[in-house]
Amino acid sequence: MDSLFGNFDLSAFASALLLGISIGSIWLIAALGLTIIYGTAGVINMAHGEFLMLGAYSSYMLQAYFGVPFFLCIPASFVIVGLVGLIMERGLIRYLYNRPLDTLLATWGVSLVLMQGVRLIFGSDPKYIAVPQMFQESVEIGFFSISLFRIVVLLITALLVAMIWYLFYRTRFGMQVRAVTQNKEMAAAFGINSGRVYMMTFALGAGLAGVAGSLFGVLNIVLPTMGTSYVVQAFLVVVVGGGSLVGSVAAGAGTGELQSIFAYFTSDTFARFLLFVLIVILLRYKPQGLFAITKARR
Amino acid sequence: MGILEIHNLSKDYSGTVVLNDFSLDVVELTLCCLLGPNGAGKTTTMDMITGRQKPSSGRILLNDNDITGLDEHEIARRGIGRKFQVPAVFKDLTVRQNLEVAYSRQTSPFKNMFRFRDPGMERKLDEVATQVGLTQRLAIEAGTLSHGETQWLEIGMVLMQDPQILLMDEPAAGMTEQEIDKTSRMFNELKKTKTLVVVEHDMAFVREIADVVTVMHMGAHLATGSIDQIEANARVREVYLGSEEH
Amino acid sequence: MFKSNPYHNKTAQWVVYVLFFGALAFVPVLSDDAFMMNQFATYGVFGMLALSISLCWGFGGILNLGQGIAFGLGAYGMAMTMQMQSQDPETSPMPPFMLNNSVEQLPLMWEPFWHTGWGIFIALAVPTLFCVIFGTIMFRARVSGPFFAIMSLAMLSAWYTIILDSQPFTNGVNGISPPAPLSIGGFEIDPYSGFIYWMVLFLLAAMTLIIKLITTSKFGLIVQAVRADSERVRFLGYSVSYYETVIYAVSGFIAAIAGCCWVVAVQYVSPAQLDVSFSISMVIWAGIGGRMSLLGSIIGAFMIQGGQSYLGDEFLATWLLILGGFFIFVVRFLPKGLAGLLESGLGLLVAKPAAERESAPGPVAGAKVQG
Amino acid sequence: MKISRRGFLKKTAVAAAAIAAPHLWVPVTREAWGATLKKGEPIKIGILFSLTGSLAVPEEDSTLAMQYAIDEINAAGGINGSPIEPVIIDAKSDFNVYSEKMKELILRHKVIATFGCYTSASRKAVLPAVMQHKSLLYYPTCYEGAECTQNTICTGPLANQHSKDLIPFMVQNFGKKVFFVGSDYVWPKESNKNAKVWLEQAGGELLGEEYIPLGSSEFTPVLNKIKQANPDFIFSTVVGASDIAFHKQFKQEGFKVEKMPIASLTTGEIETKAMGVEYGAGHFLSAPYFQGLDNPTNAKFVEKFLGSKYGKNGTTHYNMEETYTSAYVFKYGLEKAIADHGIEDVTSAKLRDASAGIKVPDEVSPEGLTWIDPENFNTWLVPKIGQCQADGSFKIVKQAAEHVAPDPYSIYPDLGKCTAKGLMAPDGKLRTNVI
Repeated sequence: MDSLFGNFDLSAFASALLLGISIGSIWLIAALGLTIIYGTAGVINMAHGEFLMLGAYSSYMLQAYFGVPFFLCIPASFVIVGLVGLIMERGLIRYLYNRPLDTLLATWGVSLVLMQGVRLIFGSDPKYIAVPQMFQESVEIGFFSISLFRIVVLLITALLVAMIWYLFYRTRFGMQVRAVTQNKEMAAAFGINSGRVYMMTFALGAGLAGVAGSLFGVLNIVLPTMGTSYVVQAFLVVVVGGGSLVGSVAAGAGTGELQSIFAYFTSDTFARFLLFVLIVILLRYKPQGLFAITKARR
Repeated sequence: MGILEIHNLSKDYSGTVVLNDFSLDVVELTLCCLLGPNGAGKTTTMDMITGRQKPSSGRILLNDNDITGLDEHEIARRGIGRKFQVPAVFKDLTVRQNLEVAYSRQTSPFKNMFRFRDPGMERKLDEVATQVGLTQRLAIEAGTLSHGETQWLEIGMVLMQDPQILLMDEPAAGMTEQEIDKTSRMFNELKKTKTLVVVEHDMAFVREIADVVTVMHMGAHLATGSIDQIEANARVREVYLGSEEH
Repeated sequence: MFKSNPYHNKTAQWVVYVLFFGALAFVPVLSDDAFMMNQFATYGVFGMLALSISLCWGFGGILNLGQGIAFGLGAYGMAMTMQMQSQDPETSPMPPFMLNNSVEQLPLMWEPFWHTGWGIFIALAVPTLFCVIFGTIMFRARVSGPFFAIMSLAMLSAWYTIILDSQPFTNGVNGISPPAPLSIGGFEIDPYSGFIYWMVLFLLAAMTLIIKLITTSKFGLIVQAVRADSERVRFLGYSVSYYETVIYAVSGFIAAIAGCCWVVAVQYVSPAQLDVSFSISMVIWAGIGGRMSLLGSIIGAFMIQGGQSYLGDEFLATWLLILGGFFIFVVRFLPKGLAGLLESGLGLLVAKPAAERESAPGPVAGAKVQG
Repeated sequence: MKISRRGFLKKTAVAAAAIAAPHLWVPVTREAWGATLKKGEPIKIGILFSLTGSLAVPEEDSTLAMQYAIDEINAAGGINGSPIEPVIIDAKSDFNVYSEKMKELILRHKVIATFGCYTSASRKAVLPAVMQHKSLLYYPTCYEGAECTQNTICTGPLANQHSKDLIPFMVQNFGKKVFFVGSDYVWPKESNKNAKVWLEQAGGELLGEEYIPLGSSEFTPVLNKIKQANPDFIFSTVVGASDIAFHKQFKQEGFKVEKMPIASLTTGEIETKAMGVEYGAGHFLSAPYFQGLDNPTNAKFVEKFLGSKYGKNGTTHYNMEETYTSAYVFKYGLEKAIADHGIEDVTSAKLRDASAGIKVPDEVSPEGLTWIDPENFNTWLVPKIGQCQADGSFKIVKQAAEHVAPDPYSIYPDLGKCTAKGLMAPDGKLRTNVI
């Protein structure tokens, strides 16, 4: 902590603030799928990290075996992982909706199976996803420089948030989702098939994880265990945000920014610890998170 | 002075007023009925007395002590027992266990850890079971009781607590005629030793048991008096009894 | 044919518990293979952890994915105690790893560990105290269910991070490996002997029987009520958060004892004991064995860890697949685990009375406290 | 179960003790645990690496290299006519499993020695069992030192050997200013302490020192600090998946390898392959072995290894080579021990004593001649500096003229010297099993 204000440099600090947005966008995109699955169906999906990993592996597979260009791999990963999510929901999760703790455990079992399954298929050596030359570069704006690819991640995150918002608040499907979230029985009385709604949201959430995963494959390394490094952050974003979209956006930006600022003044490890402590304190006063979804009061 | 006094209670949820400057005095060893159409604020009032919700303003006094804003269990320990609108019993436990749990003289977890037999509790349990007429049903799971029996079980649980004041939210709801008769006899017996506040819609039942009736409307106090006075009150007729006859 | 399900017979349960531990006590008489004694002692430690999870999750309804905190802190306390036993105030006052971490003198937090009694006391008190504080914060804020599970997970990560980061005091990721076995009052506990096995088994049996006893007390009844409907219990005058904190802390205390025994047996502790996957394994043991049954959970731990040791090498790459698949199966079809299977199995032996329950459930099903 | 007379007596004794309750504890004689060799019978050794989990990436390769070496030795007639029989165990990247399985190897499989562990944490997890049973661990990778046991032989570079040439080389070629980045654990911190010594001697200047949590993949905060400090080069001890994320983000964030190269102790052929050559090219690595090392032994080794069934991953790597060499250290050591004591009397401890000063000659060791230090049982070797080329291979740009001595306590002279008998303090006090 001796560097606290010791060598304070305004431009570097400003850079840290801007980088915080980038970190936040990564945590947010990692948490998007988790958010809508938790927010809608109340399922805590412990296999989310493995969905991210599957996204990265799908992109790797398409690129390495079929020569698909990187930017087509992203939507393709959405579809592939979305299908995996769909199968998981139909085959397992739908039997467990009224047992929230059990879904948590069952999805942990799924994560073990997915991780080991991928290792058996692709081997445990790291893979890598190639991106076009220009995305290995950075842009410079005054004192601040950032990699182009991070801007791409930021833009994709913003785009996905906008699309989800539109889907949930401006379409018929979104209205059904919200109706089911607020009161399942009531929604059923209006002829909304909550099973179908859950299925679709689950597939959508898994697909979003797939997109995030294929982007992380570029920033990071593609390994069967890669999901675990993102999933804790993703959970914290959801918990802090309270499970709503706007909550996750705020929590993603907030935690990313704090991590960046703490890391600037102290070290990365200590920054992480500080963040955890802050979150526990926050939850003491807002146990339902920043923006809890209002459910029918029992 | 009443044993339970409510002074100028108000509650609003971000702009929506559900309780507006409501006051009530409950006199010891009487049975006070709370009437009012749906949304009048009866259950909200009960929630606030028992600490389930915190009022936006106003005070609640029990034996002249301020209990506003205390936690549920603290208020319960001071002698307020509550039966819920939809009976809340522990369905997986047996009737006997339900009553045992409700016997809360000793609330410390450590002292309860090595408490296996409690003669005081056994005596009380026999007494209450007789009172609510469940002596034959003690060994079965509470989830298998009929609706009326579940109501009685919850009343029995409140009695096991041995509170000064019993708050009863629609105790006769869903009961058959005979069951209602039995319940009203039970209540008339009870009010010799306890103070009761009952929320009820069934006017026949209210007529049987009530000493005092307070009518609420739109979160505010409308009228207080004996059942005859209330039935004669023009404003009450207008907002409440009138609307019943639709 | 039985009149009622013998699984629920209290006397039968006690007999089975006593027989189970009695039979295990004879294992060293049959074989005193040094490796087996040590291995079985660690299984006993895992049994303690499963017991603590069963108490907290199965019995108390609090899913705790951070049990590694109490276990790890207990283990660190014991490792520090044992490490200091091999130090000498005159010639080598500091553990070797501190010397290469630029520590000039023994840190204050290590001082009490000179004394074995104090060391063990701290090893048990600190994790318990942590559980009390964290539990109070969480339960008073009425954090429950999956939210508590996630928060316990986050807290676990926080501890993991800070132990990793405090390298001068904890040796970071490398952990502490006390070079010599624990000795108490001149008596050295050989980690490869029947003694360690008996010691762990005795503690496990004692704790299991005490917990079993507690669950049948008034306390146990109240906790069952909390698990069913915590909201309702508050209006009966019980402080739900107090009860939850006590359950959580007792469970943490058991895990801390397990942590101490672990280090005595394996002479090693590192942040790996606070790894997320290890804490979740504990939940898996209890889940597969049957979280509602103390004995079921313990047997679950024995089965999974035994399988890991003896079948894991056979299946190698597919072991995790099998474990994961089995766990999914249990959660999906046997929510009460293998003990639940036994319960339904024994239930089939019950003679059905001619007249089934005459009173059908009323329309109350599904309804809870209405506000 | 086979019941020997002695075993039966012992069981009876235990049973009697159990009944005569007051003295429950029956001590077991530890001598009985040692492995015994018989002429013509296979020699059992343990191989304890992770084949699954997060550590599988480096450790699976070490297992393969070890299996290859054993096949080679057995094909050439084994050791004194006895083949080596490996007991291969997957430690599942779980330190608890390392600890348990090491005991199983020693007590149940009665191996004479075990080859294994990649991380220091796993080594620390197994050492108590190894030390108490006077077994022997061959640890075939680099580590931080500051450890003096009587039960290990290490064939990788110590912190004092690893960066000795690298730092002066970088200072000379790129400038005085350097920034240290490492994973947040013991080895990087120790390596950096050594590097600081070399840096001071070379007249360099340390601008900053940052550590990243193990497994972390977010490097922008650190890269921001580096940008602010603007060093001439970066000295990296980041390990594992983080290392790959670091190199990728280094380039993505606009850093130029020509202006600010990374001098690493870890980023070898496997890592470069995993990150993509475009991110690895131009950076430097110090290691005793590179696949591209130009000598006939290595050419033969690379060709034969990659052609064998163990060469499926397509690379040879310094870890694999150190593992391979350790098998020969074992072979020569055991041959000497058998010659000294006779095969029936060889124990793990005698094997270690006999390994003092064992040389692995040029014709066998792909990295060139190395030998085991007779005092601290680490390895004398020649660290080389390689630069990653555009095709992912490494070009040797500097090679030390002579072997560098291993010294686990080089930066802690106050603590003493590690000798064969234990840690000898400056005042002459001897301490054993210092871990």
